This record gives sequence, structure tokens and C-alpha cells, in this order.
Amino acid sequence: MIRQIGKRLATAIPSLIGVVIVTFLLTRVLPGDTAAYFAGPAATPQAIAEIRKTLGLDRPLPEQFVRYVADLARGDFGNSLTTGQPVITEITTRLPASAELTLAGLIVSMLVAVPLGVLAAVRQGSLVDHACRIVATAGVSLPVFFTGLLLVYAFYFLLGWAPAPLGRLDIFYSPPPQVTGFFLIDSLIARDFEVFRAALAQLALPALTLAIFSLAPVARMTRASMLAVLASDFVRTARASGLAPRAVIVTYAFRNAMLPVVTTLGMVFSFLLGANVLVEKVFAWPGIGSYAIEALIASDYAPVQGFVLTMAVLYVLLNLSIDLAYGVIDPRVRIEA
Amino acid sequence: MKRREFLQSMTALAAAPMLSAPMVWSPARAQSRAETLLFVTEAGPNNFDIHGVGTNRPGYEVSWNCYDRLMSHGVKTLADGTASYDRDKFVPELAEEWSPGDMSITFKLRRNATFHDGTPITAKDVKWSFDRAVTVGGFPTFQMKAGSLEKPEQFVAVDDHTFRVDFLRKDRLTLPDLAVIVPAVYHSELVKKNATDKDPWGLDYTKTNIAGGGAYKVTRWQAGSEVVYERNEDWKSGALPKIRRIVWRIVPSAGNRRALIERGDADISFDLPNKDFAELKAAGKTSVVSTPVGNGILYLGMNCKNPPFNEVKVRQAVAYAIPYQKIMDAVMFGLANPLYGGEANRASSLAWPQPHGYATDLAKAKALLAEAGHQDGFDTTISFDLGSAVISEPLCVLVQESLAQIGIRATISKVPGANWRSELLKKELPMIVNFFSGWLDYPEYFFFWAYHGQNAVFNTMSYQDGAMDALIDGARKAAAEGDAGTYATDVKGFIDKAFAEVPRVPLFQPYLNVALQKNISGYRYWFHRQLDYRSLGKA
Amino acid sequence: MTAELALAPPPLLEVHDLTVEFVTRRGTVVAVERVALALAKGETLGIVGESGSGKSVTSYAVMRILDRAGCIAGGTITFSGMDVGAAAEPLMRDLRGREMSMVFQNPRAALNPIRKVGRQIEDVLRQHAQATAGDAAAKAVEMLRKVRIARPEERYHAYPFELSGGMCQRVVIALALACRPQLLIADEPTTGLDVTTQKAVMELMVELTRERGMSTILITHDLGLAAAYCDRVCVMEKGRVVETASAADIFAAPEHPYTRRLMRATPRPGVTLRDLLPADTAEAAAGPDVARRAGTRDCGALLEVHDLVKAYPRKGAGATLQALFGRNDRRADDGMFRAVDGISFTIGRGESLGLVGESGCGKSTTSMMLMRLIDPTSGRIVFAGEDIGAVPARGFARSPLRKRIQMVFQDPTDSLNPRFTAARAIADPLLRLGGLEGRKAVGARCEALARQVGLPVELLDRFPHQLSGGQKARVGIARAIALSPELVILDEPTAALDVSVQAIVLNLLSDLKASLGMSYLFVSHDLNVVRLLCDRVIVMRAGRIVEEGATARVLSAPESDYTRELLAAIPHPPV
Amino acid sequence: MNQSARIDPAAAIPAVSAPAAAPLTAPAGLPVAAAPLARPSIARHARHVIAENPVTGIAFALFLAIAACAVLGPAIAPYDPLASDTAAALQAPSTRHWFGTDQLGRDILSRVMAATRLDLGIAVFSVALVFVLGGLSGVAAGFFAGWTDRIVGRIADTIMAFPLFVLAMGIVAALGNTVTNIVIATAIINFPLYARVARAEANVRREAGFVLAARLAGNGEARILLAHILPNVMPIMAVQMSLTMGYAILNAAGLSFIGLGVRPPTPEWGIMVAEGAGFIVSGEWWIALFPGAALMLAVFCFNLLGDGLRDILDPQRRT
Repeated sequence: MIRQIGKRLATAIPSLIGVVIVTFLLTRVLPGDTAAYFAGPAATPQAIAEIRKTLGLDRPLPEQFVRYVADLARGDFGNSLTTGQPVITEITTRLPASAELTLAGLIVSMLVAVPLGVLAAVRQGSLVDHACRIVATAGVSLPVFFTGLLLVYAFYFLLGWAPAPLGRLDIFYSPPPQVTGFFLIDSLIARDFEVFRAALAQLALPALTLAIFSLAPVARMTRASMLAVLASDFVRTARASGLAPRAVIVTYAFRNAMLPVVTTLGMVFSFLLGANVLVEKVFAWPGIGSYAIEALIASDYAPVQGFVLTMAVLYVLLNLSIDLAYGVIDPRVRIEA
Repeated sequence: MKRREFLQSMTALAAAPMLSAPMVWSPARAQSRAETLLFVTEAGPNNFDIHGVGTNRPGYEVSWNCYDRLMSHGVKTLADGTASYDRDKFVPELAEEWSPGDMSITFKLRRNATFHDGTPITAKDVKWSFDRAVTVGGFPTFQMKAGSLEKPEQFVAVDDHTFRVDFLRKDRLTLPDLAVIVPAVYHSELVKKNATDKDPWGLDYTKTNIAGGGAYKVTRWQAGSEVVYERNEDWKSGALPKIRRIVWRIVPSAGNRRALIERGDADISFDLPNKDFAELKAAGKTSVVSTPVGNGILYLGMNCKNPPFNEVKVRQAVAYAIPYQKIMDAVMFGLANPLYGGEANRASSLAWPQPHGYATDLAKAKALLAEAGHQDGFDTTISFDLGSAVISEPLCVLVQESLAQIGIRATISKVPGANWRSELLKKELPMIVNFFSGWLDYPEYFFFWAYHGQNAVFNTMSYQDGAMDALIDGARKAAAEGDAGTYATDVKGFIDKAFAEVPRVPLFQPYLNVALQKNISGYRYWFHRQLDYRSLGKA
Repeated sequence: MTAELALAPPPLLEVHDLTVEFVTRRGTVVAVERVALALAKGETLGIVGESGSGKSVTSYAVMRILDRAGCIAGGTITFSGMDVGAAAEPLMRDLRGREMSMVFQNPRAALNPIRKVGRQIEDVLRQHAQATAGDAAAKAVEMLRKVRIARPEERYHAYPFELSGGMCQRVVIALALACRPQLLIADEPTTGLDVTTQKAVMELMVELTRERGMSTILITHDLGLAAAYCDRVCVMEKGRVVETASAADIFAAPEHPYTRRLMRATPRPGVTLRDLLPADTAEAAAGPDVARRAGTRDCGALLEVHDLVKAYPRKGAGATLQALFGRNDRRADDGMFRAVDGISFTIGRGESLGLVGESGCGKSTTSMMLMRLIDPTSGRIVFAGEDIGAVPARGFARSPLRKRIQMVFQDPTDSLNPRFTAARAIADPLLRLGGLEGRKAVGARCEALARQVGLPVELLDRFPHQLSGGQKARVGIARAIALSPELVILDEPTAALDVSVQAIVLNLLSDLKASLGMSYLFVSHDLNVVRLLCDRVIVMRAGRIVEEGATARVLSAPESDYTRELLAAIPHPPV
Repeated sequence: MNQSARIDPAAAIPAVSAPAAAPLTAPAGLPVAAAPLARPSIARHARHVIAENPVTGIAFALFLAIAACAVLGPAIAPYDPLASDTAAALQAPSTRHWFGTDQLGRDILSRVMAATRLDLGIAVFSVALVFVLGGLSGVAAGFFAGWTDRIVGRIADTIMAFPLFVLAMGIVAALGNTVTNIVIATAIINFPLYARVARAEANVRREAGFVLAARLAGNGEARILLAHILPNVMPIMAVQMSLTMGYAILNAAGLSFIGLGVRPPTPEWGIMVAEGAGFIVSGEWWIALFPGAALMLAVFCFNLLGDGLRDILDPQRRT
């Protein structure tokens, strides 16, 4: 097993290096002149030049890159000029918010899309099949920010079921003591069920928005792989030996069908991370996505680089865990690796 | 969970998070709700220190409420009954009293005033703070220079509780400049303790920490999402504010901000788009205060350095081609003072801003264009700051459409925040839509920044004209010496010249719109266009 | 035409007037029409027919596991007195596995790949309440021992991909017999297996069903198998039962013309190629039976192979290769698995050499090396005097020798590009190496080739999926001889074809060799087919040649006991 | 999906070849009693699948409508999409303005129709670009394996590791928000998806029989890739293309929402939804609803078309 992890990480190293280089170039190509931006409205040209020197932007690109990589090695992601905080603290405070939102979205999406896919496959060609397909496709057909705004308008503004879209927690609850950074888990650890319920209520709408947006890929993949497995020989053997339909569908067909679905989770996760950036803007969620957008628009390099690198590491870790999960479900992979 | 039930349970589980029970207030929560004020805006502070590098306008608000100044402005009620700061009346804050001399002014400090950590405030702190303001460079130093406060030698700490400012020259703006945000009083010992040789003035420390003695303290800050203040219980520089705890939440989506104020979850919604204000005002569920922005103008600037806008006739043609009324209706929703369509294209009074004589007249515009030799028109671009897109974008679309009718083919370019400042510095953009307001509400102060040949960054059109400079400098000198006669002729002179040569076409004096719940009282409009918490009350 | 049964005890299973229809793209299709058959207790009935004859569909109908598109349109199926055709699904579910069960063709695919084999047997046992949670495991191990799987306790925890084909089939049989059903239906149980494994599995099945007095239905396309293991045989053609009789009668005196043609077309010892063809065409065939001409025109060896070796690294590829082809322990030095372990032989001009061996013996690897599609690890290949082994496989496409060695592939469907019409497929070599200018010349050559291989010219612009197995095989052959090569390697060319079509294609190949003077290397696992076509034969086992010599001599008096074992394992109808 | 060699009962069509007398060497070929299998052209088969599966039928009709609207859009729009009329600003849908008017009084119906051409253009061009970039490199990686495979794999991973949307934003912010840059950004984002699918399909067919036969016929590796492998991979890629066309438009809409979208005043669904979003709470729901509905219909149609295409082009189904 360790060897498998080692091998998997080895393949991830080049892509991480690729990410570091591309982010560095991307941020350097951004048109905005950070020095001018931070010199303030009334700055004179020489004040700007002076700021550019302090930021070290005047030195040649390769030198800047070497300094950047050296900083990275020391875990110093540099300081965000917009918020003045060191980027590493910004990321550590904001990452749990985004992670909690994306994971909640993913879980809700899985809990809805997988049964939809299974149902569509088991009753292929029937009305249920078409209905599942239409519902899943409709979800992905709207831009995520629009779905978000519609949900806020309906559930908060008109019906009042959902709480105000004011971020992770209502202003009258103090966040639970920091353990994992996930409010839901921390509040459970602290046995503060009122905060748990408040945090869950705040999380409901944004997570639902993300889930609706990612229904289609998961449902379509589940349906396709379920159809393939149901047509396979061993399902026919199971039927021929008189196993109950639920055993055939769940124990035999479903577990095999989940294999390809698990592999696409990596794709869906990075798909959600992209969409999450917009959802954070709509729901004023103090996540890492909206932080990166502001930094990108303000041409503030450090947070953008920090954000992208964290996402890359997160993506590699997620792929690793998916491979391990795959190994658990499918013995063939475990033996051969 | 038996595998058999696996399938049904999945669909049940999916429904759980959606039915979030509506919140029930526990008694403890309800009581603290009454003492807490929640307000929402589009953007948050990036720095708590007014002297900081690149501090944005929300940052000014934190400094204004958490630091003290020697003196502040009194209150006056405007025609529509709303309260505003009084430009001409000064009230004591840290200084109990002051006596202006011929070339100096001496302040008597409160004896019992302390910083947040309890150390008493002395003249030494004031001296250090003023020295910091004039040497740290960038915007604060410029602002001090505008009131002829330029050298540390001018500031003398006579004794622990007396502080004297010596004038370099007589300047009417000196006194008001002492009441703006920049000359705040810092806890010099605390800042020096956290300063480093690379950062002698401790700018890094004060960026995220309050080293002052103002009415409020910051207890929690998450950049880009939330700031929480607590009242400074032993604040002596004025009446103790009524509200104990203030929560400032950043909600980027205007739609959500509107929903929050309408459903009563937010006490104040600051700076909502005009349309929402117009409708909230009509609905009457919340109280809405709209105050014209003192000394502030939304204008269309043209680059006077490069052709074709270096020719006056071309600029005048543009002035006649702008669809003013269409913009007032569809973009400003009536929430602005029109600065166009005056009887004559000349100054009618000393007040600024005031309307110019141009109005929408496409025929005259076409004729002027032909006279300038551009009968078949030309191509150009209109640029604006992405941050102000809510107003600037529709405005540019209307201007583009009407300019097209006289042959000027303009493309619209949205410039993101960071690039906008660097573009303004380069002064290359042919045509821009922008907004500028001076803190000190005097015409010569506005013209000194926007029209003077020194070509400051605010002179976005890089308009340089010797005669204009003479008039502006003359007016400033006359104001300083109190010579009302020359002052009036010079002010009228430079206003007429600005209208005639129209390097920038003033469009509107926009309003600062604030929506408050009915039970919120004590809102006052301030020159810095930010919220002053100290006067607020919650029934 | 149902045979009347003597007054025997009521049959266990009686199918009367059964019609099964399928809803497909082009309207409903009748797969099985008015089939009637009966099966007494303890009897073994063989159902024989070519692909598409509806033999599998009948068994599916009996078990009521037709897929969504199929339905029983008419007739009745009674099983020990119960009308199974109309039974409710829950009742049928109880019957399946407990009263009647089934064994399928592709053993490895018939088992759940990610579930231990022991657990899969337990599932059936517990479903039919034959075991409780406690003793299920023990009963499963007991079943594994019954089907003679070594170390059953250990193999209980194995996964299907860890077992050989034969062993997987034993597990499927254990699965089927776990609840001691009365009826076992075996649908082509041994088709994918080696001859020796096939013998072992069939004997196991017969022994277990006899021991428990079960009745069995064996569905196969192999007449020899049916003859060897069934009491009665019924022959099906295009969805109808054409003849039912006892095994002995049906082979001794087949009544229905189709049965007769089927018998004739099955390759068996002591018969010539011409004999395989249906009676009326045999006489019309002009010219002597060239294949049998004794001796070869020995004017020098066309191809010489010296000490050819092909080795794969053991880890990874090696391991899976071994797992796939059963546990033969290969003398592995330096961690390399030697698929071909030093073989030498020659092929004379105009000679037809047979290469025989069970799967995994290295015969396909050898043919790939001779074709220069893969590079040998060591050893020399000399073709018409030139050492072609030295030319790397990648660059061989450009060598002038390319067009002189061609190949006919085993699976015609896989070897034709699905998006090329038959004409385009045949023309591909002509366009590249044929040196023909202009579309018309190529078109004319294609039509000539089509006629030569007996492919109707109007089928030339059809896509592969619109052609039958036989027609696709002909396109493959036409493509191979397009450049009139001197050596053609035939890799089991008729393995995927029905017996009757196989007879025609084999005759076609033999005539082409005679008329074009080519030499063949005929690779096959079917000794009967090799006997008909090859002058000399080589028997390979585990990468080495165990026997070589003239076909007649080797197949009648084999020297190595492995060849003897092979010959003995081949079931063939009573001569 | 293991291709079980056994005859699948569903496809048990009576085999065509009936062994008949075959005069061996005589030129007359084997008279095969072939059922009159008219060449089932792709169109007839496609019609059949559509008839059988109504959802795909609807999707097809929808696609034709959108394409027509893209071509005729500006011509048949009732008003000039750019003409503002502040007097008639923010009017609810009425007989004069079916979809109502926006903040500047422009007719939303005309803008939605005019926007079809731009949005369809963005979708088609970005998908075509990514097909060429991702598809070809993926097929090459799958077929040649070895170094090509590793390089393409790493590039795909690097792009995958990027949070997709931030990558698009970065590209558009860096190169300016022209339509071409939006197309390029969308193409780059979808590169890994295409590369992965193409690589898998090519890899499966790398050692197929017809590839070996092509080598025997003297085809070089490159020719085999282009003439043999690519045509077989095309149908699967076509399905992928229709699925990602939907995402291309959504991406453009997302960029508009944060201000990096197409230049004003050109009508584009994404921008119109982004602008309209601000007006929902204040009651002018139609400004965002109609462009949103158009966007939804288009993406909806592309996705369903993708599934439909899969049925039409899936070799198994074409019996």
C-alpha cells in the first residue's frame, strides 16, 4: 500500500511543479501594476517606483522566480497586499470554509445523483429514466451564480425558510472552538447543538446550489456504468441463481458500478472548486475562492499563488484518497499494484 | 445499516439538510441582539491605519471611529431634515479648547483622556502622530500638504496637555485640514514598541491593530467578510456612544444586501445602488437618507494632451452630445443633482459644484465637430473602473449610443481595479467616466486637485493652462488673507474657464444613499462618505 | 416434429410449442418457433445447433431470464408439473437456483469480480435458506471440495481474477449445484477452455449430476461433445427443432438433411476436406483434392527459424499472463517469463505446416514474431535467405519483404476496421504496397480478389457489422492474399466460425494454396482441423516443441505422451 | 463493458448466411440468401433512435431552433438589440415587448435572439479548439504511449490541479476580455477532459486486430493513427463535444458575473443574467429570467443531444 501511495505521489510531483510555474507566469502577466494600485490614488510616480522596489517587482523575472520558490520552500507564501495578512494564515482560516462548503455540496450531490442514476438505469427507457435525466441536466444548465441567487430569492426572501445569506454563521452565534475548522464538526465536538443547527442552516443553500450544479455529471456517469454492469454476465448469473432483486442490484451491480463513478470524483471535485468561487461571492461565504478572486482582480500575486498551490495539493491528496478508496472497493487494483 | 435499506435511506438522507428549522431566539441571544448593530456594505477595509500604504475608503471608516482627532465638526440639519456635518463649525474632541494666533494655533488637551490600554494621552503622542502623518509619504502626506501642514517643526508639544501648530503661511484650509481623518492621534509608545528598523513608523503593526483611544475598539476582523467592534467604555472625548457592539458584514451581492434590509436582518445597508434606494424610499418600510456628496462630481473626462480631444471644439461637441436627461432617468433614477442645462455657460455663484450651460443638442454638436475638421467623425474608447460598473456601465452605453449619432464611434472598456489606478497615472486614456470629491468643501481645493497645471493624479485629463493656474493660486491666496473681492473674481474666473474649455464635462453631483431600519437613529452624513458609529442609536 | 415418448414416468421438464420473440430495431424477431422437447428425470439432453439457432434462447426461456426485449409469445413450459411459462416472478425466483440452475460459457465473467468466490456461493445458499449465517461458510467450503478445487479453505477467499478458467468454471458449477437443484442447464460450459480442461470439467459435471440423479441440458455447437456426454440429442436450426433422437441413432443415421450436413461438416479423423462439404457440392467440385497430394515440392526452405526465444519481464505483464493461462510453472531464470523458449523449424515452399498447442503454449507469440509485428528476444528468422529477424518490427512496414509475408487473423470482427467498407479493407494493402495506380485499377483488383475468395461483389461496399461471420472471414483472406504473398500465417482462422461455414472456408484456403502456390503456417488448438489441411505438424507445450513430423504419423502414432493426452481429450462422434 | 463473445439474445437476428451449395473454384461466388439488407444509412438509423427516444428528439428539434435563431437572430429580432429607450425602461413583459425591457429600455427579446449567435459561436469554437488540442494529443498519447503519454498526462494533470474557474479568470484577466480569449480560456479548461477520453479510446484500440492488419499492409504508425484509429474515436468524441458545449456558455456567463465577460453593450446571455441578477430582489424578474431561460434551454439541449448522440453512434446499438 505504501508503495502505491509513493508511486501515486511521484506522478503528482511534476504536475505540482507545473502548477507552480504556471501560476508564477500567470500572475506576472496580469496587466495590473500592483505597485501603482498600492501607492494609492494621490501617489506620485517616484512613490510608485519606490513601492515597486520594496515589493521586489523591478528585478528580472527569473530572479523573482528563484526568490519565490525559495520562499515557498520555507512555507512562506508571502503577504497579501490587499488584506495585509500573511497569505498562509489567510488560507488556513479560509480553507476550512471552502472545504466544508465543497464537501457538503459533493455529499448532497452524491446522495441525490447516485440514486437518480441507479433508478434511471434499473428502469431504463421508462418515464423514470427520462425524468432523472431531465432533472439532472436541468441542474447543470443554469449558471451556478444564477441558481444561487434564485434560491436566496425564493427560500430566504420570499419564504423565509433559509437564514440570511450572511456567511458561515449568524452574527449572534460565536464560532465553535477551532478543532478542524469545519463548523459542523467543531460544534458537535463542543456539544453546542444550537450552533450546529445555525451553521447547518447557513450551509444548506450554498451546498444545495453546488449540489444542483454537479448533479448531471455524477448522475450520467452512474447511469452509464450501472447500465453496463446490469448487462454483464455475473449479474445474469446472480439472477439465474435466484438472488433477490435488491441483492442483485445493490450487492452485485451497484458496488461494481461505483468503481468508474469514484474515479470521476476527482474531476467533479475540481469542477466544484471552480463553481464554488462564484457561490462564495453570492452567499458572502468567507471561503478561499472569493479571496482568490479579489486578489486576482487586484493583481495581488501572493494570495493567488497561495490559493492555486493549496488547491493543487488538495487535488493531489484527493486523487490519492480516491485511488486508495478504489483499492478498497476493487481487489484487482490492490493485488496488482 | 443493513445493505438492503441502503437505497431508500440514501434518498431520505438527501432531504435532511434542506429542511433547516427557522431560528428560535434564546433569551440570551435576544437581549444581545438589541445592543448590537449589524450593517452591510459591498467592500471591507484592507487596512486599519489611515497612514497605511494603499488603505481603501472602508479602511478610513475604521480609523475615523477607532482613533481620536484634536477636533471634529459640529452638526447641522439640511433642508430635507437629515443631519450632516457642519463644514464651518468645529467642536472639541481630544482638545477641550484651542486659541488660534496669527501664525499658530494652540490646543488644550483633555486631562482624563486615555488610550484603549489605559495609558493617558499626552501632547507627545499628538506630536509623534503629526510628524508621522507628514513624513510617511503617499496620500496622508499629500492631504496634510493641502492644508499647508508640511514640516514636523511646525508641531510643538508645549507640555503634557498643550500642543501648538505653527503655520508656514496663512491658509484658510489649515484649520479644516486638522479635522479630517489623517491627523489622528496614535499611541506612540505602543507603535514604537512594534516598529522595526525597516518600518520605523510601525505601519505593519497599525495595519491590523488599533493603537488609539477612539470611541470603538476592533475585537474581530476577517478580511473581506467581517469586522466586529466593541464600545470603548472609558472614552472621554465625547458623549459615550449608545450602541455597545457593532458587526460589519461584507455582502458583495447587491441583491442580497437589498433582501437583508427589506427583511429586517440588517439594521443599516450602506451605499446601495440608486435604483434600490428609490424603491426602498417609495416602499417606506425602511428610512432612507440621501445626501448630495459635498464637493463631489461624476464627470466625463477627455484627454487634453493627445488628439482629437486636445481641440476645444471637439470637447464642446462631446459636451453637447451627452444624453443628460436619459442618464438621469435610467442610470441615476433621479437620485443626483444635475450639473447641466444652466441658463448661461458661466458661473452663477461661488458655490461648487454648480450646473454648466451645455445641454443635449446633437445638431450643434455635429456643427462643432465639422468646424474642428472631423465631419466624418473618428474612433475612440470610453473607459471606466470595474468597481463603479453599476453606474458607469449603463452611463457609457447611453453616451456611446448618442456619440455614434454624431459620428464618434466609441468602444467601451471595463478596466479592473488594479489596472484602473495605473491607467489613470499614465493619463493616456482618451475618454473616461470617473468620480472625484474633495474632503475640504471649498471650490479652490477642488480645482487645486482637478484642474491645476501641477498635473496631480486627479487631473485625469492632464489639462495644463497657465491662466487657470493663476486664477486658482490667486483664489487660494485671497482666501488665506480673507480678501473676499479677489477671491470671488478668481473663483468665478476659473469656473467660467472650466465651463468654456470643458476638459471634463461635469454630469451629476451624486447622492450618498443609506437605508436604515425605522428603529435606528442618529445617522449623520460626513465629508469622508463613511459611516460614523458614535452618533448612532438603536431603539 | 416431436418424437413421441414411450409411457415413461412424467418428464421433469416438458416444453411444448414454445415461441420466443424479441423486439429489436427492425420490428419483432422470432428467435425460437414452436419448439418442443422433453427431459426425463436423471436424463442428459444435448441441444446442438449453430450460432443463431436459438438454443440458448430456449434455455433462457425455461429459466425465465430473457432480457427486457424478449418475451414468450406462445407455447407452454412445464417443470415437474408446474406451468413455469406463466408463473409469477417471486415463485420463479424461488425455483431458480433451488430447483433449476444454469452454468454459462465465459466462466471468469460469470462471477462477480470484486467478491470472494466463497461469499458468492454463500449468497445462493442463504438466499434459498439452505444455510444459516453460521454454517454458510462451512457449506461453501464443502461445495468447493465437491467440485474438486484444491485447498478449498484457502480458495474460499480467492477472487475470480486469481483463478484459472477451469477453476472458475468449477466455482460456477459449485454455485449452480449448491442447493441440490433437480435440473442443470449448461450453456456452452467448456467452449472457452482448453481441450484437457474441457474434459476434466465435463467429467466433473456428469459425475455430480449422475450422483444426485439430476437431469441436465447441455447446449453446445460441438457435436463431439454432445455425442460423448448426452443420452439424447436434439438438433436446432434457425429457431426450430429439426430432429431429436438418442445420441447413438442421431450419429449413426441422421434423418434430417440439416443434421446430415452438420455431421459431415464436423472435422473428424479419417475424413478429407472434400468430405466436409455438403454431399451435392462434393461431386461438383472440379479437380482432385489437392490438399492430399503427398509430399511437398521440396525446392529449398522458404522460412528457417533458429532457436527463437521471446521473454517477458515476470512482474506485471508476466504475472497476469500466467494467471490468465493457468498455473504452468515456467522455468523462470533472471525473473523473465519465456513465452517462446528456443524453437527451431523450417517451412518449405508450397508446404502447409501446422502449429498445434493449448492456449498459453506460445503459438500466437511465435506467429507474431514471424510476422515481424513483435521483436524476438533472441534467435534468427531467415525468410528466402534474408535474416528478417534483424529488421526491427517498427521499421518492417517499409521493408520490401513486407508484402511477401501476410496473415489471416482469428477474430474476423476484430481484424476489420469497423469504419472501412469491405472494399476499402481489401484495398488497403494494394494502396500501400500494391504499386497499382489509380482507383479503377485498385477497384478491379478488389473485385477479382472478392471473386477469388467467393465473396459476392455486391457485398464489397458493406460495413463489417453488416456482414456474417463467414463473409468477414472471406474479406480477411482476400486482404491477406491481395499482394500474392509467398507465406501466409493463419492464426486459428476458423475458430470463431460455425462448423458449416468452417468447412467451406477451410476448403477455400486449401484451393487458394494450390492455385497460388503459397505456403501456410496454420496455427490452431483443434487437431481435427490441422489433420485436414497440413502436411506436417508441430506440437508445442509451454514455449517448447514437444513433437514434429508428418501429420498422418503424428496424429495416428504420436511419440510424446503430451500429444497422446491431447488426442485422447478430443471428444468425437461415434465413427 | 466486457464484450461477451456469446451471441447476445437481444441481437439474435436470424443470421444471414445459410450454407448453400458452393461450387468451389467456379467464379460465381457463394449465392448467399442475404436478407435484403439495404445499406442502413446513418440518417435512417438516427431517425430510428430519435423516434424510439423522444427526449433525444426534442433535443434535436431544440438544437435546430437555436441554430436557426443564431443564423437569423439579428434579422428577425423585433427591435434593434442595442437601441436604448429610457422612457420605456424596466417595463414588464407586454405585447409590445414580449420579454420586457432592461434598465436602459432595450428590448430583451431582441437581445436574447441577437445573443444566440455570439453564445453559440463561443460554444462551437471553444469546443472545436479543444477537440483539436485535447482530442488529437489524447489520441496520440493513447496510441504511441511511452513519452507522449507521460507528457500529455502531466499537462492534463497540471491543468486539472488548477481550480478551473480561476484558471479561466487568470487567462482572461491577463490577455483582456475579448471573445477570443474567453474561447481560448474555455478550451484550455476542457483540455484534460478531452485528452483523457481520447487517450482511453485510443489505448483500447492500440493492439486491435485491424491495427495489426494495417501494419501488415505497410501503413506507418502515423498513418494508422490518422486513417484507422481516429475515425473510430470520433463518435465518442462527438458525444463529449456536445456535453462540453453547454459548459462553454456557462463559463462565459460565470466570467461575466465577476466582470470579465464580453465587452458591453454586446448582448450575451451570461452578461444579461449577471446584470439582471441584481434586479431580482427588487421585483424586475424578467431581466434575468429570459436570458437565463435561453441559456438553460441551450445547455439543456446540448447535454441531451450528447446522450442522444451516444445512442446513435454507439456501435453496439447499431445492429
